[in-house]
Amino acid sequence: MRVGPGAYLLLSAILFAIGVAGVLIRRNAIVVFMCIELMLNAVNLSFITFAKTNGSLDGQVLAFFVMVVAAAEVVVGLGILVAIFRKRSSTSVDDVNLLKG
Amino acid sequence: MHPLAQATTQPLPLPEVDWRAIAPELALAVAGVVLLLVVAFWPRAGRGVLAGLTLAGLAAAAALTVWNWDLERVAFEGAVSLDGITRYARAVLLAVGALATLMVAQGDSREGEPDDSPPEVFPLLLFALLGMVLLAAASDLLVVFIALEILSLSLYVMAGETRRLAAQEAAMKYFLLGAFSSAFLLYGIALCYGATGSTNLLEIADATGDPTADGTLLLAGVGLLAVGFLFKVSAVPFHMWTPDVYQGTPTPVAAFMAAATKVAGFAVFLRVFAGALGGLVVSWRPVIAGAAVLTMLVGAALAVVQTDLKRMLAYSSISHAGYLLVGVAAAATVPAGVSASMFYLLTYAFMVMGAFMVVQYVSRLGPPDDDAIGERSSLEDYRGLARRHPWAAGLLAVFMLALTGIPPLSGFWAKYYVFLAGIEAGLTWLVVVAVISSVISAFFYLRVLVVAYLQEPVGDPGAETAPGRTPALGVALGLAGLLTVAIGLAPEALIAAARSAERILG
Amino acid sequence: MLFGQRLRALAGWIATLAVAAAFVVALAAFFELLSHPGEERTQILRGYEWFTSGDLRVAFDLRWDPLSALMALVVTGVSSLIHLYSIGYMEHDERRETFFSWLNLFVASMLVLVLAQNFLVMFLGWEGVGLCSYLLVGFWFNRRLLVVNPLGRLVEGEPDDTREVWAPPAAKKAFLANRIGDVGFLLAMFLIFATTGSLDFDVVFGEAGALAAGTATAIALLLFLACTGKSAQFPLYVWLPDAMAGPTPVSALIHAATMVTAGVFLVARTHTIFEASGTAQTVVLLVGAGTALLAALIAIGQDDIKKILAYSTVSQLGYMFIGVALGPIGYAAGMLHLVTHAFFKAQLFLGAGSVMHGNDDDTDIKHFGGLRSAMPITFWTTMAAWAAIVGVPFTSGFYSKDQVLAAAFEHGGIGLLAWAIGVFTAGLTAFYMSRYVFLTFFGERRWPEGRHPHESPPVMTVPLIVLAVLALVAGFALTTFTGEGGRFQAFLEPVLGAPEEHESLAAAAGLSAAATGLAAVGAIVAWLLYVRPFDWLALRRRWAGAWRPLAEKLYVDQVYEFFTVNLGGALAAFLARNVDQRGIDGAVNGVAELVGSSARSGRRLQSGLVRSYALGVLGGAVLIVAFLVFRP
Amino acid sequence: MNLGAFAPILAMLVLAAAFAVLSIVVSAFLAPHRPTRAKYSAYESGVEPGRLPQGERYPVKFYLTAMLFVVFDVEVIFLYPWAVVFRQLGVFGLVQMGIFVGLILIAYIYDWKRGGLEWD
Repeated sequence: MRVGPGAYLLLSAILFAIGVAGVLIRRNAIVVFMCIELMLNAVNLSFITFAKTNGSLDGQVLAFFVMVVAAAEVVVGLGILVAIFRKRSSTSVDDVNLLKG
Repeated sequence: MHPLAQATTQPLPLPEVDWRAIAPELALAVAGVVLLLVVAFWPRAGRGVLAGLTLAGLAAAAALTVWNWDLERVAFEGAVSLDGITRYARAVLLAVGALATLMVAQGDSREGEPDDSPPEVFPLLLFALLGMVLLAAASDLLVVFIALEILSLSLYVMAGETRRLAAQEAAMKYFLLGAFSSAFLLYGIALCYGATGSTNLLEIADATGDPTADGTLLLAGVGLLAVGFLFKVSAVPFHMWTPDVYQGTPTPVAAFMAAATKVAGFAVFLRVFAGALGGLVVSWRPVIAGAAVLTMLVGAALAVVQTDLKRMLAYSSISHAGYLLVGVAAAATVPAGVSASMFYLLTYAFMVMGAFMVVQYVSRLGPPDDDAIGERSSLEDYRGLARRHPWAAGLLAVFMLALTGIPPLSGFWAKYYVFLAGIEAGLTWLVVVAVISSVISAFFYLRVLVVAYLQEPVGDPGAETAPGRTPALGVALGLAGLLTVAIGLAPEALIAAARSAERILG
Repeated sequence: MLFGQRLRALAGWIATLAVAAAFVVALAAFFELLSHPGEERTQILRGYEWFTSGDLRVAFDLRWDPLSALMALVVTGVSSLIHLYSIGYMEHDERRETFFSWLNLFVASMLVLVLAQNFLVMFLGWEGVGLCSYLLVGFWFNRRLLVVNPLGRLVEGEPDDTREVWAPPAAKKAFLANRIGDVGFLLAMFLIFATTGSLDFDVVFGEAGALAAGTATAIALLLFLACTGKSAQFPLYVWLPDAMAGPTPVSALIHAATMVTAGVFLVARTHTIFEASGTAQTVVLLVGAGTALLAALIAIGQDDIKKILAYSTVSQLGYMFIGVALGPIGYAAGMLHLVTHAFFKAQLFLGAGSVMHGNDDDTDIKHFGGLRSAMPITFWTTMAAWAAIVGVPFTSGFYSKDQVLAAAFEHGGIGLLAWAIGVFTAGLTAFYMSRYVFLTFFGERRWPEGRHPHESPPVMTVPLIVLAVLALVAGFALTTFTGEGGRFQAFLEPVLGAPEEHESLAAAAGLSAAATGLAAVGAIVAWLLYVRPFDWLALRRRWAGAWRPLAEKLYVDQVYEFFTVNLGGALAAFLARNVDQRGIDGAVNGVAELVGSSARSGRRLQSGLVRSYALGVLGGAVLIVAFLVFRP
Repeated sequence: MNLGAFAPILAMLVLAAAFAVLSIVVSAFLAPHRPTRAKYSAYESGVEPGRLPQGERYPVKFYLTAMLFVVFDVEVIFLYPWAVVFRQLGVFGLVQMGIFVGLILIAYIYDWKRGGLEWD
């Protein structure tokens, strides 16, 4: 059986959806954050697939940049989360709701 | 053969590096790096020194922008384009950056108190500005994404720069939701790339007319791009982070976000939607128009019930995003939509920054801030402001009236041109909604003035602390007030400049 | 510091001198205007050029023609007197310098409005006037309002409802009603620019004749919507009586003499647009006539002296709209009534203020009686104004009302209906105004023990005397002895056009007799009821069924409330909380409540939880993509 | 290749997401809401979510170290493709990579000076 690009795209979409679901369902901020990373990397899979089908390198280049950006987000995100954790000793996103209305 | 393998056998065509085209961006980057090193090697450097260096970097970037003023070309093989939008956005952003630098330099320290915000805020401000000007110039979705991330990452850190609980909460919300939405944007880029075979806006523009391109994929991609941009400009239903973040974050940063992010966000919005995707206007216009309606009405209605000025300004900025979306919806078919939106951004940036400056000033008067709610900006604190601080109250009046859109001030012209463009594009119904929304919004802007001018101060006025010396903030307030009044009295030159932005290069 | 205190004390005089100086300048310019022949009496001062772009040129152009000259004179003249009066009236108010600066700002806005040469400048003045009235009505923001006061006394106290602290309901109501009108003005402006490509009066009026009938009707009706807001006509008049919560000079200045005339002026100024649409003219006529009758009926039922005068203002404004709706035949009549009304109504309000001043700020008509001897100057001047508004022959009101009615009669058709209503209303007017003066100044004393009514200081009585003299002689001076248009009409003709065929008003004498006769009947009935020793309160109790509707303002506020509650459907359920707050807030507050309550429910979505925000983002994304992908 | 086949899949995903969103929203509004402490604590494989043992501080310099990791991570990502075509790029490539590494170096120096390398 030949695996066509459609399958990769489907996988990418499913991974993205799992990421979205994780963001909505999980309460631990770090897990939420990991789910966002999952979304970004799901998109990377689409980029690579499209690069293959389009026969151009742009998609691969984009994937590189996405990885860099994702890494930078890790740094910033962890910084913020650790700072909050040190004040509250909880990383549940539901505990963070002083500002509302 | 695999494309990568192919490349190894042939000499690569070297890309042309057009240094001049991105000179202002380079200046910002260099200034940012220099400041980073200053902070690293001289941690005790005073805020005045850092602010001076930042302003010097901004001045250099501004000089280079002027030098490049007449340059119109596409550089870096279509990744960056220099046109009216680019230079107009550059000018506005650098001015906003300068005002924000002054606000940050003032800080939140009172007499005899240490300053809470770290010195890194200055290089971060420069990096955020770098992302913004790059975003306004980007004509490749790759550059759009990178620029967006540069500005977002800098802002996430800036939002949480102080140790206050509220600031950290704001930073976390902004960060998680921002990252979430940029994943959607990225997926949109991927789908557009898959459908058209390119990330370059010029090539995407060509492909939208191509019947063989995958329409469904492209439309889905366009929708997700819209999600990413609508989030950045805080349109409904992607607005929910805005009030929480503006309220929790330090006031100078909130002002910077409210003004500069909107300018950059709408610049790229116009370039991508009105420029590259102009061929699909029939498809996306209802989306933008619908978002505009929701944004205007929800923003105005929720602002009415706020009791905190910063939060109210956040909702007001949401409803202003709605008016701007009217301009975007019009822009694809009516060039005046582009110039009207750019002019709106210019006026809006100064009005809203001015309003936040007054907030910053007043927050220094009361007792120290509550850790949980951020800087003090409750409407209660403004009671009888006119009696105690007539200048601050007078400026507050100028900014509130301008935001309302009362004729002699700049805000009126901004609304006027956008509405005119909307009517010209056949979106009369949308303009009617906009007028209704601005009627509602007059209510809460004027309410602030009623509180400041008509009510007696609560508590013992003697207990009020002195604001301390506020030279930087004073200069910034004066500039913002002057600009708001001056643009209102003589909008013509700036409108003419905006007109030159009507031709979008890819 | 000492100088600052001095300056505070002098604030009133400085403000008064400024307005008086404006009056003198206007007077000089007026005589200069008279030196030109009729056709050359329109001067346009090309002011500071705001901006031009494309085909739109907006400049701060001012227009000095007979119409604006007339308005400028009335505004500055009456305002000078009211400023002078306020020096005495506001003497003990600690924020009087604020008061005078707003009063001055108000006069300035009004002048911008009447002197404008294009719609944008006019709108600037229009908004400024609205803003000032909002500020001035709410001036005593920390006092409870007249309506909640059992003794008819203004009671100072801490308002308990913190939500209402920043805007007393009356100011809010005035603001909202005016904003609804302003939407009309804005939309009309957009429509005018869209069809004629300009906002300049000369250009727009030049093309008004060529407008499609539908467009002209739309523009005219939108403009009239603005008028109903500012000039307190049905259905937006509800704010005016409540606006009496402001200081009395404000009531006199804004709500009687000047601001409310802005709507009448607007119709006169844009008369070419109204002439292009017969439908619009008919609407104006019917609304004017209807409001005149309705407000007069309500005025009969009021016991608060300022409310009686407020409803009388609404009613008299109806007469003015009848006049300007009739076409060239009635313009001059409507404007004349505007002028005379400014005089006698300003006097009536200031007189009422003087009565309050001398009676511990009481406003309940039941607590006066026999004030004639205690306050002689107030009494005699008020009687002069009474004569004018009732239409005693050869007073100013007699001439102006007579001309409006004669024009309506001559107009024929629907005008006859307006004439009949007008004549009947004249009778009602005589009744309620007589009731007011009789119960206040005649009869036996009904004021409580320990009160010592006293005459007001000269700084207050001098304006009363001047206004009373004007109320008596203005009609005579401005027209001719026989009551025909005369030089007043001739003066306005270059702007408003001449009536086609100036038929001799042979029937005029008969018509006057009808109105005057009915007015006499009204006055006599009032005399019988209220001056003779007669227990009119018992009569009122006996006829409670007839009295209640009048006292309850014909249930208009309640009707508004009813409609907002029912038409609002599910959304209006939120209003239920407010229903018990009495009818006063009715419709206009309903709109605010609608916004507020939907916003409060929207606020619950703003839960502060990251995950629900993320859900919002996802929901929006799904909606947008689904729309784009599945769109047919 | 024709990506049209992908469209129905996309459509299905959109519909599924719409259904999910709708059911969450509807249940949020319709469901009875009687929270207890037990209900509110998140289930994370039996471990109490996000709470570390009391008294033990989270490593303070953790994220500065993580930043260092990224510094080198990012560098390597771009060094690989660059190395593949190093010869074709010539001097131009060398200069460009020099600028890139230089910037990374500055970030490294900054981290160092601000105490990123001191663990305690």
